[in-house]
Amino acid sequence: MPLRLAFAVGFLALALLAALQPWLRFVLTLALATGLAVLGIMMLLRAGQVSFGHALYVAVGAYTIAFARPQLDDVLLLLAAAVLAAVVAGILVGLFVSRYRDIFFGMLNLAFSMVVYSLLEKLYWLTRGTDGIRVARPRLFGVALEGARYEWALFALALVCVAIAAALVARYLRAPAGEALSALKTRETRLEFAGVSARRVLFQAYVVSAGLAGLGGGITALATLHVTPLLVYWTHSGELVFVAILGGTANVLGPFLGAVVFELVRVHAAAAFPDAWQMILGLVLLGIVLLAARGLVGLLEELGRWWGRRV
Amino acid sequence: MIRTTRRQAVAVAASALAAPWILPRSAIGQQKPSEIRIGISTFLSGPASVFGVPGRNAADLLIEQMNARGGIQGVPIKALVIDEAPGVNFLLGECRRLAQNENVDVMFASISSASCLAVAPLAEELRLPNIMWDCGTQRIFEEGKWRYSVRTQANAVPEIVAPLLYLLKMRPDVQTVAVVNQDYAWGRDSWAIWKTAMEAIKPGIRVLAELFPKFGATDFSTEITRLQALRPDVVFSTSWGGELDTFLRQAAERRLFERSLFVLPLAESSLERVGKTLPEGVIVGARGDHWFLHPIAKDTDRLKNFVSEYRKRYGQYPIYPTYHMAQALFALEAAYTKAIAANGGAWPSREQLMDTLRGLEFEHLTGRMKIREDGQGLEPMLVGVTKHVPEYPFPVLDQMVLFPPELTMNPMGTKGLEWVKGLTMETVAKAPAPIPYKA
Amino acid sequence: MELLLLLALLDGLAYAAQLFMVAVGLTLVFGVLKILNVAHGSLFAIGAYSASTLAALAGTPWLSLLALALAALAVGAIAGPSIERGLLARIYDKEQVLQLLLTFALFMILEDVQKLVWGVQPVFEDAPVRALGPVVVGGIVYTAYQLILLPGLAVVCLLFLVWFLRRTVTGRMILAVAHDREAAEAIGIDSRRIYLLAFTIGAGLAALGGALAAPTTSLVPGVGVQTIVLSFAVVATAGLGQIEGAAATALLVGLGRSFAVYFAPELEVVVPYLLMVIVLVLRPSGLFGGRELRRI
Amino acid sequence: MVGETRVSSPLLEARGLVLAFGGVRAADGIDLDVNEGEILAIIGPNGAGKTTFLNMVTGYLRPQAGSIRFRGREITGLTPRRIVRLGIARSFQIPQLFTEHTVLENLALQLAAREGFWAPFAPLLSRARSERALALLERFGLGELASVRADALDEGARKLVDVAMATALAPRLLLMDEPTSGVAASEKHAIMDRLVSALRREGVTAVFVEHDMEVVARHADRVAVWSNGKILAQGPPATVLADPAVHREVLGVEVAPC
Repeated sequence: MPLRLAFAVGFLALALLAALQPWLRFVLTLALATGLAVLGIMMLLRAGQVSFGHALYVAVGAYTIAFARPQLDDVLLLLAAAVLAAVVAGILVGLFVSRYRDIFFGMLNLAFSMVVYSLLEKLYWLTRGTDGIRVARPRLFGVALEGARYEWALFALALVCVAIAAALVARYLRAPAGEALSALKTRETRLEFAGVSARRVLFQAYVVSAGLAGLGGGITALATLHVTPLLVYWTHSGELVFVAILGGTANVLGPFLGAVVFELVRVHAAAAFPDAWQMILGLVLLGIVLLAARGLVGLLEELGRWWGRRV
Repeated sequence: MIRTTRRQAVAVAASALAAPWILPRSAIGQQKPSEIRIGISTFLSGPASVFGVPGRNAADLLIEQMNARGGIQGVPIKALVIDEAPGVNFLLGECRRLAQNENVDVMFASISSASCLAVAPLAEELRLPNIMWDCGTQRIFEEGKWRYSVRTQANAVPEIVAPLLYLLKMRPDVQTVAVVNQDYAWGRDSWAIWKTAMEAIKPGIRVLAELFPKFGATDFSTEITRLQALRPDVVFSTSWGGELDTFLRQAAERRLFERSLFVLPLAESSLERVGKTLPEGVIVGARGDHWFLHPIAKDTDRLKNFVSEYRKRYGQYPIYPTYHMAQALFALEAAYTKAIAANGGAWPSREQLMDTLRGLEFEHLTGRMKIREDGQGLEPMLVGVTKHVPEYPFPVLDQMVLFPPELTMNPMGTKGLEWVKGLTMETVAKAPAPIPYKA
Repeated sequence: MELLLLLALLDGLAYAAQLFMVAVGLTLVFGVLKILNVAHGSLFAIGAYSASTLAALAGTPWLSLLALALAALAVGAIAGPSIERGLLARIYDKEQVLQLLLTFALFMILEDVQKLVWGVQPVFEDAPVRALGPVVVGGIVYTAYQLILLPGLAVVCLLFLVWFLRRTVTGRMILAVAHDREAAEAIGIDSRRIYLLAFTIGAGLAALGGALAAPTTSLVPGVGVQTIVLSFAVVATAGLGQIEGAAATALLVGLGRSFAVYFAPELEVVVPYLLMVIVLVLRPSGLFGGRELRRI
Repeated sequence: MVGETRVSSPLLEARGLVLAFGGVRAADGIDLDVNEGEILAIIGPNGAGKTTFLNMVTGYLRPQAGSIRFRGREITGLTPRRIVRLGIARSFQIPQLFTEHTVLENLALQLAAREGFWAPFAPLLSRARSERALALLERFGLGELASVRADALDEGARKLVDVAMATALAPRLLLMDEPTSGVAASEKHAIMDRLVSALRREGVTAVFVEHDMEVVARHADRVAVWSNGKILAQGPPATVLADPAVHREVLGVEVAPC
């Protein structure tokens, strides 16, 4: 199975990178967390729907950890709480937005995320506003880890989460309800005429995507140990869509490939051009859209084909 | 071929996996470095870059001047600047990069309070000396003990208490007040300090409106209409940057200044831009003991030279973030100098550097200040009232009062918001005499 | 109390006028090209910055008013065709998501371009506001610029667009393409030219919105970002490509916001989004949007 | 009560259906019965309201007046999803295929819609489902196209896949909107022969809109002629097609040599 091989090679490469460059451990952990959120975005993109507000669930996951931390002192329990909260939020919002398509879907998601953003800023007594909330470093399996050990543990945990999530989502996408996502994009009416609720198809994927984003947000909060409302600002949602397109929606490798490349480009652009890193990212996105619309995964496939022809 | 690569890879991976348990470079020994590398986090994009970029400019200028003098103790300085605008996640990654990849010796973080709150624990973890050069929240040293962080300027408590004392000294008859603050942590925090202190000193002042337009608002017409209808004696606003400029311009166009007295603790940074649109008689703060016409330091070569060089290069008068950057740099220089002297000429370890910074007294562009044992900087607060003079195309400050830290800053171990409840009219009476503007 | 209501109404109108000027171009572009142009906010910002620069050069306050219009025209005429021909035209056959992302990329690039050209210090040029002076209503001082000129121009703009789209041949061609591109092409309309035209008008309106807002506000990095999100909400609430809908929605949002400031300040920020959700619950295709049935 | 259980009761009863779009009356009092087991052809000029009738029966359009009963049950105003579950499937005049899927997947999705659709981790193309989908395709002579993406098909093949998808839902009543338009004339009859014999074998009632009078004459048990939103005539093909009024209305417009 070439996809499994690609994941294995990718994991090895990431571990090596994290080992050689200690600072990348953190950056790559965040990239994997972003990848999880983007995996959810990618499911919705298959249905032709762009959520311009999915950072909402990243923030729900992250803030759940910040709020639950005083009561819970275990990484896994906290992550479970983050996913649960995001799923609940996803169900509530999803019941509403799954009725809508295209711009309405995108903008309603944006609206919900912006409302949450302003609430996080406004409910100052609860959330500390833009200052954000500190998260005390939790234990893992009852063990208190310090510094680099904690970073390694979290990095490994992120890899495990990615492996499980990617495997499950890959299977889901091959199941009828997963295949129906792109059917919803191409001929929603036909689905209805087959007796399938297109709304339920989208809703189900939406809740899964919210859960994935919550997991990503949870890992992010555990890595940064500080959460701020900026997590849910709309440009962050835009970034998630950006990464989804960058990686490509052809298979579940795309979101993670996209997220890692995005973070690395951003870090290096910021180091080289602190005044214009945003422009560099914009140019990368422009190039992808104009020249490689199927994203990095598409590029890889073409490269493979080219190689096959040469050999 | 393939076999060697794999073996190499395994070897690299194995050694790398072991790496975290090897002690960091700095703990091994302190040789005099070839350069002092400073990581600076500041806003290079977004609305807060109105402070971030002048801060960075000041760093460029001052480091160049310091290096021309031979750097700190003969070691040249190199700054690596990062943008804190994308948020905490990104910033923490960048700080790790600076610490672990660029091997910076000191971190200067940051402008936003969120950034400072997030970086402080990381500095502990990385054992990275961190000088908070501009962020204002008082919570940092009240709620945490940080071995590796100090702050080389005051904080929100004196920055708000001083203008309040100034107001009550100048206008003890104030009856009503309204607030227009940006809707984010600083806007809320600063109002909480003001309100609590005001109720303690002079109970009975009525708050007519608490307006918190959203952060980044571009229009305050509605708020201004409200204020015109309510006619408060005092309008208090800790807004800054483009939003403060807009608010002031719109207020001027709509003659709000004729009805209410404005108290603007951050307006020093807007004076040159808004120009004489801002009328006389507005109370303005400078977020510390600095201004380009500082009543005591204005004729010193150090300040005059800085102001003229800064203007020559960047076309503007320096505003408070440039002084804050200068304070951080001068503190670092003073700390290295003192630590090396105490060390018998040997280069100090990171911990020695931090120990020296605590309790350090140092000279900066406009005066002398001290860092307290908890890491909090103590500096006087300059507050004045605007006056139009022919020498400048924008208002200058008149009747300047330099509030000493003893009067406006809560003592170590107390919480600012609690401490201000103990302020009284006597505190107001203790304010030093105003110094009039002199050309 | 009546006075308070009147004041809230006036403030709401003035705000709605500004909002409409920004949202209407976005609506037009979306209606015709079916692209939600994220870079619309950047065009707004560039229009505003250019207008400030030009108005500062104008010398007299009255000339500076003219400078605003000129700046908008220039930005629209240059940016519109170059973006449409240079970028958008290359991906009309691709998925909508990609078109959206293309404009997002453009937005990121233009954000930094603004910073490189105009720097980070706030830019403020209020000569046009001062030229018109104040108006006093019920003892409250307003600026004529915001209370009269802006709403007036918004109404003129609305009427002009409605006339242009409904009564002129070109306008009807635009509407035809907006309604059904294939059918329009079948009757001989060159949709590529219509796209170019509509995008240029949209870009011009964005720049005009910026230029007219410029004298009332400080321009800082990120000013476009603030504007664009609100415009998104207006476009979606109004219904797809509905010019009158954009006007009505802008009015709703403007009044909603100012009443919030008067009577429930904490709600101010969420008002546009609450309105959007309420409208879309009641009318799933937006305030003025008709339900589209696909031919099967 | 007794009446409803009678064997001779029509499977589908439409009564007084009215629907107008902006002045055009696409349905102007349609009364039509479709009996269990019969195959009914609908003919008429373009714009006569044939597709509108199918759209109303399947719930895509809601009639402004009138009622539709299926197996004695009122179905007017139900959604397409509910109606298809009651046993009415349809094909489309403009093929409605999932263009990012292969032909086999298109069929498999229809099959899955009847059972096992929400099993989250069982693949769409399970062996059993693939075999059934392939068997259905073979019936339409489409076996070779199974792994072709739907957007790469030619018009005729698209049309047939569309019809195959409708039959995959195993309906009691199958509505087909011009099932063989676009299919090469040489294949038309062969395909209709196979399709109709399968329908008869399985006892499926069918209604199809058709322009080709030969096809109608050969396969329909009964013909209904549409004109301006009304039914002009109905009855056995031989009688109806011989009617001069029908000839003028339908053949005169449609088939006359230019």
